[in-house]
Amino acid sequence: MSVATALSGCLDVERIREDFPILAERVHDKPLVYLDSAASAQKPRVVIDVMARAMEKQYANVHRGLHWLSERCSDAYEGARDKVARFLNAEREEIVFVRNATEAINLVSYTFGHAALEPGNAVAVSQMEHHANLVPWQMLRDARGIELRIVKVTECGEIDFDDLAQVFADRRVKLLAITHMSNVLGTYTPVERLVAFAHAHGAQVLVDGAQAVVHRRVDVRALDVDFYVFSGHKLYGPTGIGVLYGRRTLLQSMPPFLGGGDMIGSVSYERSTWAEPPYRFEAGTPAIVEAIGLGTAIDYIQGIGFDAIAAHERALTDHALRTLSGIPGLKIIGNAQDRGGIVAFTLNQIHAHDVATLLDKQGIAVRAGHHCAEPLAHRFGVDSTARASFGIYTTSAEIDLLAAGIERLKKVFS
Amino acid sequence: MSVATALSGCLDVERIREDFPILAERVHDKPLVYLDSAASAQKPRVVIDVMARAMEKQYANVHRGLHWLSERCSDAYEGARDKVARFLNAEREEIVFVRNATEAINLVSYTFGHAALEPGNAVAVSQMEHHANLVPWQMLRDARGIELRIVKVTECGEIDFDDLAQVFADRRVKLLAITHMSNVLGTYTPVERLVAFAHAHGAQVLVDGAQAVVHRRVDVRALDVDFYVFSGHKLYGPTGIGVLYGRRTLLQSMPPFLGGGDMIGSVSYERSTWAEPPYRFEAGTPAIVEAIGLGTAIDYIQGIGFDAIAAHERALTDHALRTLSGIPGLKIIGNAQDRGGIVAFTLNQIHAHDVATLLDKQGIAVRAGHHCAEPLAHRFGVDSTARASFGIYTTSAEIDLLAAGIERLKKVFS
Amino acid sequence: MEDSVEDLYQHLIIERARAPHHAGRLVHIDGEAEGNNPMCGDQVHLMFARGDGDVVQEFAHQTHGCAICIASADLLGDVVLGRHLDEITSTVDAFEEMIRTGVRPTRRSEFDKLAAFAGVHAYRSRHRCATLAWQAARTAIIRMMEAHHG
Amino acid sequence: MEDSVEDLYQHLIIERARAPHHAGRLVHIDGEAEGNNPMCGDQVHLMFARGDGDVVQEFAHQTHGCAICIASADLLGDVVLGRHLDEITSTVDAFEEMIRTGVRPTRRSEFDKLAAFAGVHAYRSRHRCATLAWQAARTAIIRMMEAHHG
Ligand SMILES: Cc1ncc(COP(=O)(O)O)c(C=O)c1O
Ligand SMILES: Cc1ncc(COP(=O)(O)O)c(C=O)c1O
Repeated sequence: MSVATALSGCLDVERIREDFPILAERVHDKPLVYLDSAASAQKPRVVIDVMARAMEKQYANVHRGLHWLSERCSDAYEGARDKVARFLNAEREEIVFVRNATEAINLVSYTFGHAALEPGNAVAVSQMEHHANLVPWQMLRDARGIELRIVKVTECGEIDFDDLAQVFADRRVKLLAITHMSNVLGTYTPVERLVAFAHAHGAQVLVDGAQAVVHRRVDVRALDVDFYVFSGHKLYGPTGIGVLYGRRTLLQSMPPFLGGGDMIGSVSYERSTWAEPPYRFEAGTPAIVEAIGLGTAIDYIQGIGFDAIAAHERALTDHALRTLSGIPGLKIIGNAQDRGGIVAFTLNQIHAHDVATLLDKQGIAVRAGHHCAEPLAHRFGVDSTARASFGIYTTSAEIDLLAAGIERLKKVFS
Repeated sequence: MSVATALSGCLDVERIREDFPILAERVHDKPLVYLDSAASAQKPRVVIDVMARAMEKQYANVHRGLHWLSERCSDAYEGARDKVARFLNAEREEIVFVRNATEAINLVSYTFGHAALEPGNAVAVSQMEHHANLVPWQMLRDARGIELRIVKVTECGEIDFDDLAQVFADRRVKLLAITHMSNVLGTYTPVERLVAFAHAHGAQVLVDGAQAVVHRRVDVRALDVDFYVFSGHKLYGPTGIGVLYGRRTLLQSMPPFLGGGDMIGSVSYERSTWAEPPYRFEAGTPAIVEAIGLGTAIDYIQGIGFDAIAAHERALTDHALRTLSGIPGLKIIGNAQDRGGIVAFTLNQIHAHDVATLLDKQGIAVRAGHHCAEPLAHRFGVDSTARASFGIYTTSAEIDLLAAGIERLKKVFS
Repeated sequence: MEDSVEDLYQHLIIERARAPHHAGRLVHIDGEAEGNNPMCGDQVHLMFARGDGDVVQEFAHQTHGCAICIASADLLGDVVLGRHLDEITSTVDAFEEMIRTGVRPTRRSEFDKLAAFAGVHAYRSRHRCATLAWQAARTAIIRMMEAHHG
Repeated sequence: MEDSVEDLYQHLIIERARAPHHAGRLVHIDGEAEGNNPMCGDQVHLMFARGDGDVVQEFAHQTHGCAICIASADLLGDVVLGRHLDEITSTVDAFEEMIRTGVRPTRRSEFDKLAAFAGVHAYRSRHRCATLAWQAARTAIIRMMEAHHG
């Protein structure tokens, strides 16, 4: 249960690996090589333990419990909110706990989207959004009669700023909803530049940080974003918990999303009044134990430090790009200047599903498909790709195993 | 980690208590007497362990993972859905995983409510609803211009069937949303009778089973309900997971709730098609580990058996009503014919908050306030009550400790 | 039980809740404010009368709620009488700080009594009961200052 | 690697995926159906020509997708040719059952080859790849029966 330490900006991967029980598992009698962290990250022992301990020692429902267990459990739950707030450089009132990034985006769409946007307004997203940051806006478009505009990405997988300028030219875009890191191309988007641009054109900005928050320090004040969302399970935390950051004044102006206990001021049969944010947006019994687990995951990765994490990711990504691009027939999708530890590729005649299954047979876990970004795949002229993605516990030896595994499966088809 | 066995319809409480680690804890240096299970139940060792094991051995994101860990984790997640389906006597396609009962009700309100109800229609709820089954309908009323009608409860805390008949007389009620067990009065409502009545008047029925499902076998086919909702955390399961049962044909007719990954058929930038239920209603990465934990909780309580659980609850409730009603100045709210293990009371001049805190000082955890049913409290002429509620691990000795604790705290104020 | 009551329900609190010294109404009112906590039905109504130079001369409260809430409104009365509005505001700040931290402020003699509430800190859900009257007092003071000077 | 490939990617599957026997188009078509799996871009198009008495005389498919999907469409061709539509429907049922359970049906000689797909059972997310052509076959057969008899 040691927390790995950062050694001169560089990360001691072997020590970190010891913190993750699952990495000792074998798959098809081969050591597990887990290259699917972008779908969901594995959990360190400290997170698993803190959740078990919460249920063994200090569990009760939170808020107004008036008894000791409830008070302690509420302290832990609200303490997790404080940790998330510090993590993002936000105020605690700006942190809403949700299930995942998807729910966070939908929450904004159902509240801000319905209350602040009107027919004639437009929402802009990019071509490289995850379905989570596309479908809710299509639903809002169809419900509210707003317009949905798609900002193009270039052939290397970067935001096309010329197209962005066109999309914003008539100043009808009131919200830019954009990813901070593509879960297919690995591209980091220049959020500060995008935010400055959008604000100058009278639009608010929601940033989907589901991927980026895992790899880089995120400071919502420095980025000047209006909304920022992420999921706990990709950040080495539990499933069932995610975060919506919203600028305080925006949250205060928004109507509630779900109605029920804990989000009200007072209730009569005729009408109800709403609590202040963040509680206005947290109806019913929250994912208490999961929030506590997320707080511990944040402690854990802050103990490692983002300087070390970012350096590790850079080194791994460089190694992967070099190694994989040397494989004949292998084509990597996207080559943005600023990119991180996600590599999606196609392999000649071999379907991505077969690639994934045949790698799995060798103990190597990658993902295959459109990665919940179906139109982006079509934009790049493919149905599906195989995707390897890296976490703090990924080693360059694992990337070599991936390359060797690809060579072997090619033989099966030759 | 023994699973308690049912001994001739009667439950071996001491053995069950050993399954719950937290019950060995001390509070203020006194043994914990946990009488707040209606707010949230404690977790047996098997649930805590299965969650830890899922994260230690077989964790990955679910659905289309194509690799071994993802396949095994998907099996476990979908296996939990099968367990819930059998538990309720439903089909697996009728089981939607949500965060909690509150989200389940809001889901129905945002989908069925918006798609199937029109201005001029009405929704009926009872006077004894939890805010979770009142506020979403107020929000729907204000958004859709439907009417919200309140069915009265009698002085003993039962549904007033004369009033029900009036509320339905003009046949404009299209949905009856009603609790199966009041979390304040302990009243069980006669769901079969209510469903027959509502159906005969052309209305669908949503039943809030958050409390009832813990104590009684629920068969959605036998009850003939259209929607049934409950929370995992009250059923000795994890936080962050809950269930919406919806009749298959109804779910199929409903538009989606949240947009994102996993709930789509196919997606283009222009438009998307929806997956079949239940997936249509599960956007984004679900509470995977929590669903698995809920499946284990269901196994656990089915191992005990509802005959034993119901008998135990009846005995405890009888004992509690007898013991507490003997305390001078103590007044129990509600005395329905069919009532379960929840006893809310007032104590002369002593405010419920003081009662709860002074009991807490003796290690006894009860809840105080309006219990998220503020208008119901006012209906009975009080601001707040203290509430003791019982679980499978509650003993009649604990109820005696409660009575003794109340007598002691009365002395402080005398 | 008596020992464990000590940390939270000190005798002073119980006494004042049962028989408040300052409960009632004023005939002449210079400033007043209400506070209420819909969550638990606590309600306070504070009334102040002022002499020269912003000094509180009379105080009364009508409080409906739990023992903590009533006693805290009543002990507020003890510390406001005869004191300057500015001084009171600083006591309000210190009281709220004590509830937040659980630490009794040093070098403030009025906290010889008020320290009875320090134990409320451990019960986050009761903070509001203890501070309701004090928040109302701040409002009433602001109103009196504005009425006088502006 | 060769050994571990055995359970899922048997030689038969690889061979048929690389060089399908029945890929192509028919000139005369009595029944056809398409299937597609938007999740992974698999697409099949089946074509049937019938002789007398509901017996399949010609078959062709155009399949775009993974090895499992192509090979399964192609082996479908092996088992439909010369067989009665009713019989085929029962093989389709048995094939889907095998994918669901992982157990090869006994006493069905056509499964000497089809058993190659039994290993797909362990990969729930690949079930669709294996069954896509078979589901389309069922549709095509229903269409042919209706056209003929009704
Ligand atoms: C009757 C009833 N309905 C709904 C709820 C809401 O449950 P949850 O907070 O888990 O959504 C509760 C729990 O307090 C309840 O008792
Ligand atoms: C960029 C991006 N956005 C959003 C999501 C959705 O995350 P979740 O499924 O946890 O809601 C993902 C995860 O797949 C993602 O990669």
